[in-house]
Amino acid sequence: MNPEEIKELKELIEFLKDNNIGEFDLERGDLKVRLKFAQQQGAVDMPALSANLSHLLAASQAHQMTAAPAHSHVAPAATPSPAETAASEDAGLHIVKSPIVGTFYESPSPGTAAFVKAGDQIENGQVLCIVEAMKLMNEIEADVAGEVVRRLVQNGQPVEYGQPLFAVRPR
Amino acid sequence: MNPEEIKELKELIEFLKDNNIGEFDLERGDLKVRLKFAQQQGAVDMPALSANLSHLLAASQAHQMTAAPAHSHVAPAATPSPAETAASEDAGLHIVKSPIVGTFYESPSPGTAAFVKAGDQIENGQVLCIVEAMKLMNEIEADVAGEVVRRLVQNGQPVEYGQPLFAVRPR
Amino acid sequence: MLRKVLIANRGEIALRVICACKELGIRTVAVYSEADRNSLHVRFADEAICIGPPRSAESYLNVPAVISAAEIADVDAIHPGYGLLSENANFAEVCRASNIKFIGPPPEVTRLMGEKEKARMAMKKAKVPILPGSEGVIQSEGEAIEWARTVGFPVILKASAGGGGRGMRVIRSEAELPGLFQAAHTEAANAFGNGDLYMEKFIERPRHIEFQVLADEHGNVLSLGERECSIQRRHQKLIEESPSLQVTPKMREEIGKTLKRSLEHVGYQNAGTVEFLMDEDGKLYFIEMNTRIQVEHPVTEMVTGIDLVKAQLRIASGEKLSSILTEPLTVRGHAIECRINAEHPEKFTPSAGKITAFNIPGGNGVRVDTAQYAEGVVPPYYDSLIAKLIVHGKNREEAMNRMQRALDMFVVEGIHTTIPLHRRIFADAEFRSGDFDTKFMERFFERSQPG
Amino acid sequence: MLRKVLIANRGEIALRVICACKELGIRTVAVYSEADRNSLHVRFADEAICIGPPRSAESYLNVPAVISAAEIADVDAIHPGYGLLSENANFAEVCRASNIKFIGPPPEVTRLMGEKEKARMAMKKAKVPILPGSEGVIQSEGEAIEWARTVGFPVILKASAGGGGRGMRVIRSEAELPGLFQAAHTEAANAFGNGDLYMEKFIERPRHIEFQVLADEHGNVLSLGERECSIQRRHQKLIEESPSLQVTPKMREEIGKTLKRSLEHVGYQNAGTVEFLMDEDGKLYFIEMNTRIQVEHPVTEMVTGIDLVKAQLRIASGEKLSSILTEPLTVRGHAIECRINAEHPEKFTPSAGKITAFNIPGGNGVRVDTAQYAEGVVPPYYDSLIAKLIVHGKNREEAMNRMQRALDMFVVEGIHTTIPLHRRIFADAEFRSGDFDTKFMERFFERSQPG
Repeated sequence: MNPEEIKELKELIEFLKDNNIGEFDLERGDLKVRLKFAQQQGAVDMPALSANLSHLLAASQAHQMTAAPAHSHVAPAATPSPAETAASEDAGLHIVKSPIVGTFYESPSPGTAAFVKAGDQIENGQVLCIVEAMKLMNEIEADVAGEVVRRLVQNGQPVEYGQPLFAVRPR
Repeated sequence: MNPEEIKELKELIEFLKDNNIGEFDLERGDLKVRLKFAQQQGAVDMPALSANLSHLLAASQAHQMTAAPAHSHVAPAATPSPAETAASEDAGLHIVKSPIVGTFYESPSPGTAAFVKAGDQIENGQVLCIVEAMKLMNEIEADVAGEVVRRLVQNGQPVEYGQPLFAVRPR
Repeated sequence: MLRKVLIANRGEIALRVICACKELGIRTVAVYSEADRNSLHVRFADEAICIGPPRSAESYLNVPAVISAAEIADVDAIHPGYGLLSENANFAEVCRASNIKFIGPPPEVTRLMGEKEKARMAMKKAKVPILPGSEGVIQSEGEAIEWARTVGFPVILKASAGGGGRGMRVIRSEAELPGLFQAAHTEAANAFGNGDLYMEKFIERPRHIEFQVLADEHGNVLSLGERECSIQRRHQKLIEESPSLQVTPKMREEIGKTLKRSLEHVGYQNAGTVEFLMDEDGKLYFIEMNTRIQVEHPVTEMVTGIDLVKAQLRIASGEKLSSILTEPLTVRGHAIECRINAEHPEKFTPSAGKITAFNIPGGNGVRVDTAQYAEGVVPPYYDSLIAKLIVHGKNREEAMNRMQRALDMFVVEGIHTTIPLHRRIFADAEFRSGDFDTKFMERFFERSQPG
Repeated sequence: MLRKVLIANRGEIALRVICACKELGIRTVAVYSEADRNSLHVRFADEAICIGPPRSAESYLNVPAVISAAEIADVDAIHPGYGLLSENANFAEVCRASNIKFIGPPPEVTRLMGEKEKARMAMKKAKVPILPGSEGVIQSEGEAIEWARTVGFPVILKASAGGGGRGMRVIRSEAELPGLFQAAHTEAANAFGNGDLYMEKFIERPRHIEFQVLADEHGNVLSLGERECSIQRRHQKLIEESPSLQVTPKMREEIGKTLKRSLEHVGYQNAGTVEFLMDEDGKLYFIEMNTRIQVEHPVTEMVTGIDLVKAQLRIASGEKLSSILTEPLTVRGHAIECRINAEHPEKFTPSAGKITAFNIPGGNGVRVDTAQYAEGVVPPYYDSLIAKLIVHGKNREEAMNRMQRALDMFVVEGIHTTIPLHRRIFADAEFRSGDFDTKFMERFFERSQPG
C-alpha cells in the first residue's frame, strides 16, 4: 500500500472506532478488508482519548512547516509524528535533531561533497551538516557514533527546532 | 476506494448508527460490505460520566428545587441522585414517581388521614397521594402491589416530573 | 422590577433570558424535559424543575406542566422565548388567569397577529403598506387588466381554490395577460374543479426586511431599525444582518412613524418584529408580525447597543420606554448573524448526538449565543439550532471578514453543523456584494453544485 | 498591505494578532516552544515553526531563533504582541537589519521610552505634566520648605542612595517638615551611609489612568481616550475599564492635544499607551509610555469600535491614520476587563496543569480573548494570564452587572483561577462606587480577610 492508501485506511479505522463498529468486511475488486476490534468489556471508551481538540491539534501538525506549498523552500513531511519517531527509535536508531531553526545544508558550500551520506560510519562530534540561521553557518555535530542510515531532510530545506535530520544506527 | 466512496461509506455508517442497526451486509456487483456494531452492554447511555461539564451539571442537580430555602414550600433533597435511586432499586424496591409537576398531598383533604403510610400493604391501582396542579387534585395510583417502605417527600412539598414519591417492596 | 421569572423554553434562548435576568437581579426558574437534564439553562438558572419526558408536546408545550411549575416556584412572570408557547394566545390567557405575567403582548393582540389575514387588514387600516391584491375573485380578463393597471406589472394570478403552483401565472405585460388568464383559469378548473382566480402584485426579486419594535404598557412604541433576512432556505433564515444596505435613513424614519402609529393603535406591548417584503424599487409591503423575541434579535442589539431581552423584562415590570431607552437611538457599524444548526451542511438532515469537541471563537467583535458545550449532547427531539454566531464590525466589509475568521475558528466535532455551508456563503461574490434577494440560496446551490 | 506576518508571542495575544491578520487577509506564521505544540495559536496560524525548548529564554526570547524562523517563512513583518520582545529595542534593530518590519515604533523611540528618566524629561520638554520633584539633592530644611511650597503639600522625601522605604517620609504640612526632614536624613545616613534626600509631590490616593494612542508613519498621532487601571495587586493590573468616570470630556480633549504634540515631536509610530497618575484633584502626571499593544487594549476597542491590532497592522503597512479611522471618534457605553489568571484566587500561587472543563460565557456584550480550551494545558513556564473577560454595557452599572453574570458562567476546572477573586471584587461596595485608587486592593484584602 502506498502512503496515501495507508492514510485513508487509518482514517477509516478511526471512523469505525468512533462509530463503535465491532466488525467490518469490505470487498471491492481486488481490495479486501476485514477487521474486528478487540473486545472491550467495560468499554467505557469515551476514550478515544481523542478527546476534544487534541487530535485535531495532532492532525494540524501535518500542516506545520508544510503549509506553504507555494514556497519551494518549505519541504513536506518536515515533522514526523511522535509515533514515527518512536518507531524509528524502537528499531534502535538514534535521531540527530536540529538544535536551531534555520536552513539545512548537506555540504560546506554549494557544489562540494556532502559531509556525510547514508552508509557512512561517523564518530561522535563529527560534523554532519550545516544549519544556516541569520547568515551564520552552524555546523551540526553528531551526538553519537555509528552508521548513517538515512538523511531525513532535503538540501536547502528549512528546519525547525527539534526537527529530525539524520537516523543513525549507533555502534 | 476513492474519497467519494469513503465519504459515502461514512454516511452510510452514520445512518446505520442513527437508526440503531446492529449488523449490516451489502452486496452489489463487485462491492461487498459487512459490518457489525460493537456490543454495548449498558447501552447507549451517552451519558454522563463523561467528563467536563457533566459532573458539574450533576452537582447542580442538588440545587434544583431546593435552591430557594427562603420559600418554605420548597423542601430539600427533592431530587435524589441517580445513584441513590439506583441503590434503592438495587435493593429490590420499586419507586413510584410523580407523573406531573405539582404539590404533593398525603391525604384527600387537610386534617384527614393519609392515603397510605409506611408498612401499609397496597394494591396495584390504589390511590397513594394527591398531586395538585393548577388547582386540580390529581390522584396518583400505585403501579405495583406490595408494601410501602418509605414516603420520599413531605406533605405539601412541590414535586417535579419524575420525582420519586414512594419506595415500595413489590410482592 | 419582576422578582422571579420562569423561562418556558430551552437551548440558547433560555440561556439568553437567564443572562438578562441575572443582569437585572431577577431570580430565574428553568423548566426542562428529561432529555435536557444536563443542559446549561438548567445549570445556570437559580432553580430548575423537570416538567416531562423528552417530547415537546409532553414537556415544553405542556401548558398545565409549565403553569404548575410556575405556581410551585412562585414566579411573577413567564418568559416564553421564541417558538414553543411564545405565540400561543391560549397559553397567555392561562397565564393571566393564573395571575402570572406572560412576557408578551395581551392575548388579544397575539391572537390578532396570529391570524394572518386579519393582521393584514388591521395593518392596512393603519396605513401600513401591504402587498396589493384583488380582494375577491377576478371575474374576467377585463377586470384582470384593470387590476393589473392599478398595481402595475408584474402581477401574479393564483387559484382561489388551491395551491402548489397550479393555476398560477406571473404576468409581466398587458399583452400577455389575456392568454395567461385563460391558461390559468383552465388549469385551476381542471385541478380544483373551480376556475376562480385572484391577483396580487408580483415581486420578482423580493428581499425579506423586518423591523424591530419595542412597546411599553403605557402606549409608547419605538422602532429600532431593520434587519435584512433574505438569506433563507425553504423559508428558514440562515443569515441575518443589520442595518440593511437598502434601507435609507428616510425610509427608516418613515416606516418607524408608520409602525409607531399602527402598533399604538392595536395596543401592542413587548418586543416585536414586523416583517416586510421589499420590491426591486425599495418599496416595502407588510407580510406579518411576530409578537415575541426573534432568533435574530442580536444583530439589532449589536448595532444599537440596546439589550432587547432586558427591555422585554423591564416593559413587563411596567417601566416606560422613556426610562428604558434614555439615550437617543444610534446605529453603529454593521452586524451579521449565522445560525449554526446541527444539520448536515449539504443534505440538511438533522444531526443529533454527542459533541466531542467544541471551540467557540472569541475576540474582538464576536458574540456567540449558545447553550452547547464540549461533551454536551444534541438531543433529537428539538429544533436543530445549536448556536448563533454574531459579529459586529465598523462596516459590512469588516463584519464579513470577521465572520469568516470566526467561522474558521469555530470547531464542532461529533455532529454535523452548517458551519461549512456558512463558510461557502461568505466566500460567494453575490452574497458579498449585498445585492441579493430571497431566492439567493437557490442560485447559490445551483452554482455551487459539484460537477 | 503586509502579505505575511510572524507573531513572536504565544497565548491569547498571539491568537488576537492571528484574528486581526485573518480579517485583513494577511498570512500568519506562529512560532512556538515545545511546551506550546498543542496551543491554539499554532492550530489557527497558516504556518507554525517550533523555535526551541519550553523556557522563554531559549524560545520566545531567543532573537536568532525568531529571526531565523521569520527568514525561512519569508515574512514581511513581525508582530511582537506584549511582553517578551515587544519593547526590546535591540530586537527591533535586528529586524531592521534583516529587512523585516518590526510592528512597533523605530528602535530609537523604543529605547528612549524604555529609559524612564529620559522619557520623563522628553515628555516634560514637550509640556506633558510630570510629577513635580526636586531635580537634585535637597541640601537643607530651608530648601525643602521652599520646594514643598512650590509643589504644594503633601510631599515625600526619599533617600537618594536607596529604597525600601528607609529614609522615606510623607510630609503633610509645613509645621512637621523640620522634624521629619531630620528623621529622614538620619535614617538614610544610617541605612545607606549617605544622608542625601530628594523630594517629590506626594499623591495620597493616586489613580492609574492611561491613554491609548495611535500614530502612523506620516507624523499623525491620535489619542483614543483613556483607561482606568487602578485595580492592581503589587503593580499587576487586575481590572481595567474605559472610560474613566474621573476624566471629563474637556480633560480628554486637552490631554489628547498634549499627547498629539509630544508624540509627533518624538516621532512616535504604532499603537502606544501613555500612563499617568491622577491626584485627588483630577490632575494627571506622566509616569511612563508603553510602546506596544497593551493587555487591556480591548476595553478601548469595545467603547470606540476601533480594532487596535488591525490599526497596528495597517500602520505598519504604511497607511495613514486618516484612511484607518474614517469616522469621527465616538465613545459608546462602558467596558470592563477582568484578567483571568491561572493562580490561586487568595494565595496567588501559579496554577499550571490540565484544564478539565472550560465553559466560556457568551451572549450580549461579552467578549473573551483566550487561547485556552477544554482539555488544554497551562504550562508552568509562562505568564499566568489565560483569558481576558471583557464586557460592554450602556453604562458602568450595566457593565458591572454583566461582568457578574459572565463570571458566574465562566467555568474553569482542573486548575485554580482568579475568577472567584473577581466575583468578590464585583460585589464590593467601594469598587462598585467607582471611587477608588491604586491602594484599593490593600483595603479590599483587609476588609475581606476571614475572621
